[in-house]
Amino acid sequence: MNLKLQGGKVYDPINNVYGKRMDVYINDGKIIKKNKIKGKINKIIDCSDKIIMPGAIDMHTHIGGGKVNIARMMLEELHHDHNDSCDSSAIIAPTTIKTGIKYIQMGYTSCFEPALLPINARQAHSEMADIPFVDKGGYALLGNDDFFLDLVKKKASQSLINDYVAFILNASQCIGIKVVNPGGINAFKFNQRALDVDEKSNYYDITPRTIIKILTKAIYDLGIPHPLHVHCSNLGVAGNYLSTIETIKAAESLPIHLTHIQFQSYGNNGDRNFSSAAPEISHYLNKTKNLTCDVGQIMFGQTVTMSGDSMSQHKNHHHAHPDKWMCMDIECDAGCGVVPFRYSDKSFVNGLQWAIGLEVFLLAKDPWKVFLTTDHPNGGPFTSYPHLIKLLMDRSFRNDIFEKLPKSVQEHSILKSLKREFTLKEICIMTRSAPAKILGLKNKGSLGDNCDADITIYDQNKKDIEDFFANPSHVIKDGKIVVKNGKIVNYIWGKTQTVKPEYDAGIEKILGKFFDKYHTMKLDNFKISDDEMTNVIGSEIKVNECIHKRK
Amino acid sequence: MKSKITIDNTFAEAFNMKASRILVTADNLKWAKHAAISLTGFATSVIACGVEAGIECKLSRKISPDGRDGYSILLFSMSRSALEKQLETRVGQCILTCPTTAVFSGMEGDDMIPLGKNLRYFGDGHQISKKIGQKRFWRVPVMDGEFLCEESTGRVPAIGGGNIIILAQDRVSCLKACETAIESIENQPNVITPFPGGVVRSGSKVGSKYKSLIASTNDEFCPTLRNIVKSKLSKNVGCVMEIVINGLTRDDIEIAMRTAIKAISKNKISAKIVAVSAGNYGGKLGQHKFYLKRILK
Amino acid sequence: MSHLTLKPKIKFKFRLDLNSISSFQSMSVNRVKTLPLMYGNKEVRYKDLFKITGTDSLNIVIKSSNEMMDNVGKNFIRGNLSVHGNVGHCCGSEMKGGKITIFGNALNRVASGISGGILRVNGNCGDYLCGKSNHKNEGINDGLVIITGNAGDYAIQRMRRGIVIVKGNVGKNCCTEIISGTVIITGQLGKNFANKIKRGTFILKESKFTKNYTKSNVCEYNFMPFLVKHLNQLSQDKILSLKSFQRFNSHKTASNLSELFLIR
Amino acid sequence: MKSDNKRYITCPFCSLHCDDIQVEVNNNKFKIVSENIKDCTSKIEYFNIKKTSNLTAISKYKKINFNTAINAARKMISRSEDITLVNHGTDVNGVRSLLNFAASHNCVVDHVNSKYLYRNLGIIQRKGYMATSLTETRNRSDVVILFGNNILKKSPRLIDKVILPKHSLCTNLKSRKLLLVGDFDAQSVKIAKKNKHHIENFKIDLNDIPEILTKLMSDDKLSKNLEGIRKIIKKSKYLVASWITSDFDKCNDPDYVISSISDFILSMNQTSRAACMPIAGSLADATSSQTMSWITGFPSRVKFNGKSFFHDRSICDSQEIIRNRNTDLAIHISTVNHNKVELNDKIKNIFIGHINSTFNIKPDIFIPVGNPGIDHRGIMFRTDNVVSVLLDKIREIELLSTQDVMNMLSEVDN
Repeated sequence: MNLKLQGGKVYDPINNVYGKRMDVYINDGKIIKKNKIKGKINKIIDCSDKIIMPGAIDMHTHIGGGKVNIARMMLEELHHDHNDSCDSSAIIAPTTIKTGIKYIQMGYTSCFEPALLPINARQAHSEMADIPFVDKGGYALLGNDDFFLDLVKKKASQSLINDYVAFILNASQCIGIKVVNPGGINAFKFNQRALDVDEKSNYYDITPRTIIKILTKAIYDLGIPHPLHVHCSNLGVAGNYLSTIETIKAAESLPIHLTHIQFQSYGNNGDRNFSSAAPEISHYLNKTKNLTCDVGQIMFGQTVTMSGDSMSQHKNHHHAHPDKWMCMDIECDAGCGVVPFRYSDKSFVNGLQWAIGLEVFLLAKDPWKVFLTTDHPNGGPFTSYPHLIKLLMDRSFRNDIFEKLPKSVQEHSILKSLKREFTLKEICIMTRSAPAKILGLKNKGSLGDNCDADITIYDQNKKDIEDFFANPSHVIKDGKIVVKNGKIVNYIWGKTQTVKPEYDAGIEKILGKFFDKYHTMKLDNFKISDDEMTNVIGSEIKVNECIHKRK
Repeated sequence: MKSKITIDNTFAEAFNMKASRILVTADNLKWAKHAAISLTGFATSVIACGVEAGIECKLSRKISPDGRDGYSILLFSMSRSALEKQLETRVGQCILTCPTTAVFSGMEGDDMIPLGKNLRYFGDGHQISKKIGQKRFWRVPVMDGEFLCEESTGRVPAIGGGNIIILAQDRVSCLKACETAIESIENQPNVITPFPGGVVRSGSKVGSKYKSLIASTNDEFCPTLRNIVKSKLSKNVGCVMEIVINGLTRDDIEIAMRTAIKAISKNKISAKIVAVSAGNYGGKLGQHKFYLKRILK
Repeated sequence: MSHLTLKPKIKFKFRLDLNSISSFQSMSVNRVKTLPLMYGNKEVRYKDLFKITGTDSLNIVIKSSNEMMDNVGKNFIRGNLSVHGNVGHCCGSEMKGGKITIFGNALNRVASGISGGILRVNGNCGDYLCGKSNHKNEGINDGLVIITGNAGDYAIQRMRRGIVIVKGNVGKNCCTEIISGTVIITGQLGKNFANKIKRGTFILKESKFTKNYTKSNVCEYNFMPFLVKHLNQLSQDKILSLKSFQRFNSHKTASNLSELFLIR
Repeated sequence: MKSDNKRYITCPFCSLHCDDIQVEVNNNKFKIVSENIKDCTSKIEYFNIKKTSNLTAISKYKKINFNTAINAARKMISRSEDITLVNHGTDVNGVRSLLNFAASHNCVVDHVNSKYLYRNLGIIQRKGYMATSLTETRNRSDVVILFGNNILKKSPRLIDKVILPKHSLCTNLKSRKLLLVGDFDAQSVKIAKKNKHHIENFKIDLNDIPEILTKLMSDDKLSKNLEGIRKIIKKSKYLVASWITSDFDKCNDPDYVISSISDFILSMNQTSRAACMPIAGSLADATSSQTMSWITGFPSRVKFNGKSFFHDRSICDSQEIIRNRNTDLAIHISTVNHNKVELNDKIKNIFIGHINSTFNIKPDIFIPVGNPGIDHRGIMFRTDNVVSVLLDKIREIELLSTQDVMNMLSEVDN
């Protein structure tokens, strides 16, 4: 079946196409060149008043795994949206089905769960397998597991650690590695309540800097496309921009990705000992090669924060709204914390957090290095992306909201002096091409020949930016039209994106012994095979290539 | 209506004000009255008292909120903030202090002003809040047991300065006429007469020869000045007194003025009453005009 | 206008979710008659199950009701609803205003998560009276609930505000984790009363739990005559009479703002 | 390993889901060869084929062919006016198929153990909660308190796998202390004392647990016995509290007892580390609640109604519905349960269960299905709700999975 998108304005940053009128041809789930079409065109969509972009990619969104399910159970009272026909759950901790529907209706075609505990991988993948439409993937959490810390403590060779990292990626079917509060979650289990970048943990005697250094090196050596995905130490603590900068330095100029950097850009100046350090962070971001970040913008309103960082979540549980929360230590692997929270536009701290996020966006010179996220649902639900895009593209809209914030916030932020307005081109890069590039998804984020036909078609007649991005007229996933004028017309199921770096099987022996001795399950049960993914969990996998083979 | 006494063809000039009603109850009428009188004391004119207040009516046990004896009190002020401030200090000093009393809101309004909202802190952390229906109450422990007060009361737009002026041959009959008039509207809802006993003898005009004074004696109605200034009095007038009426609405004031005038004219004393007039400032200051003849029609 | 009256046409075999009754007020009678409703696993219309007469949708009457009817008056906002007969689970759940009167018994979760209005059951009710609804973290948040008969176990848990009156007995584990509010029980109490409370006022006849409190001195409480009068007015019935009360305060696990009045 | 027919299996029959149990399989008959797990052996081997096993479908007392049974069931389903699905234990894919079926037939879906589920869930739905998992307890705890009376009997391997194992990563096992607080009988104490560790058995009425915990946290003078416990608790670095909800069934207020344990753990965390680790769900409760949560947002008791669905703990209580005959067809799914299942003879019953299922009365239609972990692969969740295990296939008898059967039944003409 051949499909033609006729005469739309095309944005395809990877191929340097911005707003050019051209036709796009789709065959068998792929975008193809006109001259490769065999047979006749079966269907033509008239795009003369449309804007065509690749399907958007959310590279940091908590959509699956134990913590999301805890939030769903904990916040039953938020599941009262009875009018919705797809199901009756709220958007703050949506069900799998609702997650898929809401994402695809916004034109997002791939989503990545950033905190996938290897030990919890089976659940996370089972959950994500039940998310319709979108492709998904996960970043495996490392850096707080006792086996790894034990290796580091024993000064194991980098190549052994590389094997371990590669094994974890294979066993947990993930596409990248994330480290959350390096060493800190583990230290919390030994009753340490904070851990700075150069502070040694009590039990293992290891600094977060060492962990970052070793893991970035491992990922570089293995040729994994996505750099180490880092949730830094001291999340949300005033004055933490210094530890953020130290974390950047710890990578020693190897590629590194800092996530929800808004929560990491806090100074401790001013009369309230809380200030914006966005300028300092942005300065670093702009000058450091190999550094990328996503923002984690906050949105005012009720949400729930869920994180692997049990150390900081336990610290924050006093702010829970409604007043309930949960923290958990998990299987010598990591931890998790779920704390419902309401960001208030009357609060100085929350108001400034909002401004800091926008400052980071607006001060970033290169849209290829900064990605648009709210760290769903930690900063706000992903459904607020169109609103966020409007904040970035419309200065007066942004200032209108800013002026309604408490005076103290306005005095502490430079937001008003930032005149920048993002262009459609920049938004397209931030939400599509740049995430695809940083994740190593060669067939996504582009409309080039042989790319996956994940396409969002926007209606040019929609003048309001928020409306424009919230309601694309068509969304095409794997060559099939799934959304037409906001209505789901076709149910399809996406794939799970993974990488499979090679490793020496010797690591399995060592790890197998460790599991038998200390764990309550066997290593064989820990591993998820491709066959299990397809036939038991229920999601096909797509293996992405590593940048280079193992040396 | 045909009156035996002369009604001057003039009008009373009145102002927009803000008003609020509170209900004070106590174990018995005596202590309710003590509280009410104390609260409405020194509340004759906004010029220096900040508020004009008076007892509106007695509350029977049947209709009072807690089934005890009580009084309903109206307070009038030029602004919301003044009303708020006066209400709070007066309730705090005159009702919180008075044995056995409790105080409740007497009206609903779109705008609520604090009644016990800040007084509750007198409880020093031992105060207990109770929300009943849409209203919140505070129970503050005090030496005689507990002081119950409602958190806030309604505030409504109202009118102050409705008046009648009684011109009589002598002081005895003038006072008697005033007393009669006041008695007749004593239990009328929605109005109060804020001056002592409801009567004022120092009617005023705007301005003075002394620069610092904004008002001075109403010389047009002073019998002693009849031949010195331009007077409104006829030869046989020996005494003039005024009844000032504040009410929640125009109708309330009209009814009160009419009732008062009628009462005077029906009374035996009316023979000695020369005329009933009204005070105004030429119609330039107030937003409301009450023409006596129209009211009596 | 005559009251909008619903009368079942058949004997119900399956549970009925009648939460849409609360939306009648914004509808024409014809719309009410054709409103969809689940009966078993099939969708039917109201007129298939009920004989519907009258037009005044602000005053709704349900006749010959039975305990298969769940969610009666759920999310009720304004107007009057009287039900003649028993009702099922979750009657008046998350009610926000108006007045509901049940002339019969009710099953579990009466008035769960209620936040306004007056609900009166002239009969007994099941467990979890005035508790947490499915969609809320707290129990009764406001409103007046009157049960003239007995209440089951786990009544009035996690109350935050409002007044609950039970004229009969209550079962075990009543009033646990109350944050605040006023509870009047004139019958007997089951085991475990008022555990882990924060504040709150209890007016009780049963004296066995006064041991958890400290006895206050005998004195006059201005609040009591007011409360008694207010309640009798609201309920249009002599719910309480002005008797003397012995006050106990500061529950041993709660703040000193918790209190208990014993009706003497 | 296959050559001598021995292999490890993952046991689906209790919430610990041990995967270190070795079995020998001969002619589809499996025999546990691992030692020291006597208690589990009988439970697992119960699912072997016996003379009484129902390998074919049954309609009342008559054996029928599988397809006939499916067709009869379909007919029954399409004629029925109200269907209630009762889960007595199945794997993730089983629950997925239940929900699929329920959505197309507007059913109530409930798990038999929902009552217990809500008891534990109540804590996180009301206030703070600190949890931990099995491996953490094994490697990090220095004091473990078991509350209740039956926990050691219901999870026989808890002691040697988790609480008093042979190896521990971060703690000195010799100094690990185990406190039994509650009403443990001699047999339980004997199980606990098998290993040479510091074990205290503190006998109290379960109703008194809240009061005693409050006392332990206070500075009040205590009895000598309690004073000793307080010393142990105050010194602990990583304390784990564990219980089984059903133990508190006979308490006046089970919720209160459980939440007081949780509150105790929370207050411990102000200065030290402590966590709760409830043991729950021998009927795949965790599997059911997790899967239902991610698909519907609610862990249990959901009713589908045409376009949408709603959740209500009273209205969708399957046991109440069946007892009161407020439904005309109950479909029971039981693949890991070896207890007798109670059916109501006043309504129609379809029973989809393993071959050794027993009931009080014969169901109208019985369709045998495989056990996940024995006859087909599947996923189940462990008691800590974090770890899910892969169940394997060890027996080759031609039985379909619950998922297959439910999907076949879903295809009713509508």
